[in-house]
Amino acid sequence: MTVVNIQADTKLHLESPFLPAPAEIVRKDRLNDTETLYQLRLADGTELGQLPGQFVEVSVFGIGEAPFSVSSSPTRGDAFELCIRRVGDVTSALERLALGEHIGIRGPLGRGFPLEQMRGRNVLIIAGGLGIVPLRSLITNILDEREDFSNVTILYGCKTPKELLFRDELNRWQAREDIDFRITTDIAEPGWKGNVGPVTTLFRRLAVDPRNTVPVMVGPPVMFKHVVKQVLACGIPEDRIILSLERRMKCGIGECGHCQINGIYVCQDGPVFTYAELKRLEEAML
Amino acid sequence: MYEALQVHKRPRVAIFELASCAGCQLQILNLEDELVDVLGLVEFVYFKEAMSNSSDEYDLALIEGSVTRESDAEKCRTVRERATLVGTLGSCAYPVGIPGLKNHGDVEAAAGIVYGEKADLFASHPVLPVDAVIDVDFRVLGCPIDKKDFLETLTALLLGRKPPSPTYPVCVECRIAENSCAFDRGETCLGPFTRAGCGALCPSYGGRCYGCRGPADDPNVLSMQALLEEHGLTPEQIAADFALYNGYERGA
Amino acid sequence: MVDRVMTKSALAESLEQLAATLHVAAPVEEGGRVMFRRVRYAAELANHYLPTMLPPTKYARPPHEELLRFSWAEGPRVEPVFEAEEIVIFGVRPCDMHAFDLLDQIFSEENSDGHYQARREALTLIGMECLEPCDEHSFCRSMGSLEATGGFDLLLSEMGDGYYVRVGTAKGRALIGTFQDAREAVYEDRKRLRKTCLRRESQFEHRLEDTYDELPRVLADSEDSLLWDVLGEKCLSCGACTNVCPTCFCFDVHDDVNLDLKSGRRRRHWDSCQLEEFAMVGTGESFRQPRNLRVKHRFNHKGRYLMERYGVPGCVGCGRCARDCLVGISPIEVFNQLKGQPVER
Amino acid sequence: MVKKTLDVRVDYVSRVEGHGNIVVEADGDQVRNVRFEVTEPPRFFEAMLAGRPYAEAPLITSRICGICSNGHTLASITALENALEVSPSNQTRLLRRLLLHGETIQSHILHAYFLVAPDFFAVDSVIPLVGTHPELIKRALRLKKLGNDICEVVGGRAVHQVAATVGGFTKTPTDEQLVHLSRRLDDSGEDIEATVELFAGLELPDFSRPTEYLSLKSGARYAFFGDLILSSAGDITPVRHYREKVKERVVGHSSAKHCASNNETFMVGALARLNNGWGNLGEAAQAAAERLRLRENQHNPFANTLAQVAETVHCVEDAGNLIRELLDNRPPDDLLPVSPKEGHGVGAVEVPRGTLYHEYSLDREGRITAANLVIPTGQNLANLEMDMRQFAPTVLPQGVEATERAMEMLVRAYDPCISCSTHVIDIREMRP
Ligand SMILES: Cc1cc2nc3c(=O)[nH]c(=O)nc-3n(C[C@H](O)[C@H](O)[C@H](O)COP(=O)(O)OP(=O)(O)OC[C@H]3O[C@@H](n4cnc5c(N)ncnc54)[C@H](O)[C@@H]3O)c2cc1C
Ligand code: SF4
Ligand code: SF4
Ligand code: SF4
Repeated sequence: MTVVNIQADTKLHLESPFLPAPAEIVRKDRLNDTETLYQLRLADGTELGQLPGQFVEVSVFGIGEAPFSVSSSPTRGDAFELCIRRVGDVTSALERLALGEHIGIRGPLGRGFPLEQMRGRNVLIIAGGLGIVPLRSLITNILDEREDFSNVTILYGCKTPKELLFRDELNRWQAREDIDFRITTDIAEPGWKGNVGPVTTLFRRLAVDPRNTVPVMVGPPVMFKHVVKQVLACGIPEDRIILSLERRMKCGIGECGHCQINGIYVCQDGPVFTYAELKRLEEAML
Repeated sequence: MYEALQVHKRPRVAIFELASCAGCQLQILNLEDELVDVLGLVEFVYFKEAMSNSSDEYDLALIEGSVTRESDAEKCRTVRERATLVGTLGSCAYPVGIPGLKNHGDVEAAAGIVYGEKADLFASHPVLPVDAVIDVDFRVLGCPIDKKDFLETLTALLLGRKPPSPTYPVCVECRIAENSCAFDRGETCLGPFTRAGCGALCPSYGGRCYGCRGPADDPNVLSMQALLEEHGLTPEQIAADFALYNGYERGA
Repeated sequence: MVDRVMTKSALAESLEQLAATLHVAAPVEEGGRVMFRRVRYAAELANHYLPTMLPPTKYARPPHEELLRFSWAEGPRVEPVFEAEEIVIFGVRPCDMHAFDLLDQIFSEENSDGHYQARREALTLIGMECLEPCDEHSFCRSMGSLEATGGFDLLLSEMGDGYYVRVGTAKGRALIGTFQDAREAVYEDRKRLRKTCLRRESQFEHRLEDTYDELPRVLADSEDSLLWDVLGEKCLSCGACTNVCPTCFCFDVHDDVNLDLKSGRRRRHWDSCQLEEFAMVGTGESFRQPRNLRVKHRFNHKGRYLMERYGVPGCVGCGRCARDCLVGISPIEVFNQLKGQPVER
Repeated sequence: MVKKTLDVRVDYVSRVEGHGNIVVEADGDQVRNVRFEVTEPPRFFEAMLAGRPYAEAPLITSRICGICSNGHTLASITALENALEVSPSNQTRLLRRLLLHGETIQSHILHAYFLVAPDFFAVDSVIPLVGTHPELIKRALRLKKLGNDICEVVGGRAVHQVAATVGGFTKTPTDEQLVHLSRRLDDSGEDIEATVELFAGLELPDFSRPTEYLSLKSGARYAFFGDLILSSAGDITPVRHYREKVKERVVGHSSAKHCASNNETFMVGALARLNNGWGNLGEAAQAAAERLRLRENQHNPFANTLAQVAETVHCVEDAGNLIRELLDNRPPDDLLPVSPKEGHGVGAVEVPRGTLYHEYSLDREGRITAANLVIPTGQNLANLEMDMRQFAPTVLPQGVEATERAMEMLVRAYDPCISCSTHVIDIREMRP
């Protein structure tokens, strides 16, 4: 076909929303059997400039692309971190890459947590399983700007103690006086002295001020179902309950249709939503 | 699982043939433009159609054909034990293809028709697809396999990625090809039931789909049957139509 | 811009001249189907008009499209691919022009998708007004897309043995400048055009019981309709409906690798919400697995979600999906049944 | 001299299509027993056809063999058209010949270069030649591709084509495709020349055993299609009476059946066609045959490969002629309507390995009630064993390994297509 070079021919300035920027793997920490924490730096030296709750599309060329939440806080310098569970093609290929090798990054994408609206208020963070990954960004940011927030409560639940991520940080958070940090696991293991039971069990012993608390939760759909019920029971209005959804997505910019639930696009309108925005959407599976 | 070949620089490939027409192996030899490159990527160590020498040490095994006798099944099990990854080539191996037509009738009678009194010389049992006998890691579909599919599968495995395989039915590709639909011509077609990947080749050449790639991931079988009946097929004819390539019944 | 008038034979001649040097695409009939194809002679053009199998939007949004080329032989190198061929599409019907408008909004305004923009920019649309309905499946009037309101570079209206030509853009003006015997339209011509349009109005019935702006509400009220179950049992999930739809735009993305295992390309391919894999989530299940939900999603997307998002209907009433559905699922019937006609199993 | 017992056994002869074993049992140079065992899994094609609609027969029988799949399709179509009394258009006939030429070219090149040539370079396969003789390999691949591309243009794909059907073609190639193909055929001259050169230089084992040669006959044309069977003995049999000429029997060591003519073995294939049709070859092919010294070697089965090379030259030449004839007169759409009816028909086609017969009986709805398929390799097996019996003593003194090699080479020269041959039977009524 007669391919015209559009760039040269017209005044149109063409951009590809699919063009990733190269980023170097500067650190790789194995956290678990399946999770690895990657520290990355954009090759052009710029900062990613993410908001907590935003995600990036990661390319391993020849394998494909997949979305991952940024796990580090914008308050922490020019490198950024992704915590990735090995489940398939892209995530396995990532593991095979060595330090110094490059991957492609698109983003930050999507709508992050409403940090500004949270300032000056009580924050109640509820993480289930891998949900801690995006929330780690938010938590670190809040702790780095601790004076901007009132009471900070963090609840973190996992299936087993083995699955708890970021252990060093957990210990540090636990040691802090200015936050209330609690952990639970569904199943106990020998040596586990902490709470046993789902995240909701941590909730019972909590005094929540419905007028001034912003609950933020990320976790599996089952967790949402139960936690939302409890938060609502505390009297917190629907439009102040914040949650983040996960859907498979191919573009991350509201074109490909895969992450669409009813009329909204998780990638573009989310992944962070208020409960009020989602509650009537059957496909949100809440 | 698909990362398994990553430890080898030039994985060793063995190609085995059971009951088949050898057309899928031939398709590999038909890669005239790519064969030399392919030989740089892998080392064929067992490929009877093309080579005299052979070896029992291989990483990737490709099995062509259906299982028609116990010795075939035994061969599959040996291959499964020796190889790191096992894949199948073509419709005979999956869903069961033309050899499986035999299952539609009566095996003993079939032997009798072809070989007369000496039928018992050629003991054989109902025709099985390879995955009814051993676990299969991937499959290259088609009757014969498509050359492009084969290359995509090979490169995917060499990169440690799951080989691509459409989950949707042939109609998807047929509409994109802007073909006249067999149903519109008053004929019938197994396109809505059958896994895509062929680019709707047969309908594109004015024919219909016979189902050579087996069912798509999620066919609406009841609606499909109703559609065929509406277009004049009896339940027996529908069963016979499906049996052409899909003559092995899988457990639900 | 000044309207023109041309005779049919003059237009045919001008088209052939154009086609001698440029890719001119027009509806061509082959074995009972009409398709947009490259043409060289006016005689190739389809006589009667049925909406084409695939819409002309296929030229702006091809079924398979390269996005990136990359190699990682010596560090990663990646470049975007903007490919476009200059194509003059002749005979774009108003419904499809509305579809172009919607896609423009999504791929150009909402997102700056250079891959789409490059192709779109290279298209010249010569529209053709519809004077009579194409068949029982179309319902463009109900969807507000019978009237060509924009998107065209030139727009032809058949009048006797000639055409009334409206010029929509500078591109169109430049093009008509190259056409022979296109005289300027005068008052008489405009009067004749108005008459033709008036006559047309009565030819097209409203096939929906609602107008399109009521559809979002009707659909919102029909979340639990039995109809979805009935359709779910019928639907083959064959994806025909979405592939032929001019306003469908979902896609999947895959990497293809060259035989050097060090370079390749990333491409997007048409995808469909009617296919099971489309709405898979992490755990391997789909949040829209049951067929009835998939069908419901499609009609909601067409009649409601896009409307809510962009303020224009997501369906232009071309009827392609109904024409190509093997089990006869038709938006006219679906929308009307939701409105209150009885649902039968 | 001490008599020692020598058993030569080659399990699974390689570089042939399908599974076969060679068995030679000898006392000293006295050959006791010679067998070519076919161990290919039986596939019961005739039985599988029972009750199927006639239109499926070309598709099903194509799956007998991937290498001559299109030959099976065409034999099947021809038999069905005879049964249904359909007479296809001229364009259809030309396209069918073209399709078959494509397959013949690809099959002959595959056999000569990939399967036989390694023997002459003393390597195990064609793969080492990629490094040592890259030009030779590239040339072989180019020619093979040419053959496959002819099939693809005419039939939609190289293996198991999809366009030819009873009554004609569901889709015919465009003029552009044909013109392009014709240019490629014209451009293949150098490769053809080099191929003849290469094979003319090969030393054949010194062996000769006159036998009966059978092939199809069709006027003065070098016949790939035809209604008559010509024997080198001089007699001619109509194809519909093929059973009188080609008699099949089941033998214990083979899942393929053996054939005999007048109780004697006979040979089919390239050498047989050439011996019967020398004068009908195209000009270039005649010259090639001279250079390949085919006259001197006409009774040497090893010369079958050379005959294939000569036929390749013929097919390339003739394909060009066919395309010119096709382009001269393109009727738009000449697929004939076919209505099912009761009938019986035989069709024969010269596929790369010899004459292939398909025979069907149809009921009123056009369903197959009986089928008989006679495959070239099956026809050759008995003759092959006769050759082996006579050839073995001449190589036995060189030891087991040399004998193995020599016997394998002999088997390979026949270009047996074993999976093809594993399902042949006397016709009998079958339940639908
Ligand atoms: C907004 C967003 C943020 C995310 N953040 C993170 C993160 O911080 N860390 C992280 O590890 N993962 C995250 N995910 C999930 C991650 O995108 C998937 O695990 C990833 O796409 C899998 O890619 P793959 O090529 O390795 O798997 P594939 O080869 O595509 O799939 C292999 C297996 O993984 C499953 N799978 C596919 N997609 C997902 C998915 N979205 N979630 C879970 N399993 C999946 C498949 O069902 C399949 O069984 C996020 C997803 C989204 C949408
Ligand atoms: S011809 Fe077959 S594959 Fe094509 S659209 Fe029709 S039913 Fe589907
Ligand atoms: S065309 Fe019809 S059968 Fe096919 S997916 Fe669409 S609605 Fe379902
Ligand atoms: S939904 Fe159907 S009628 Fe509406 S635009 Fe798409 S194809 Fe046309």
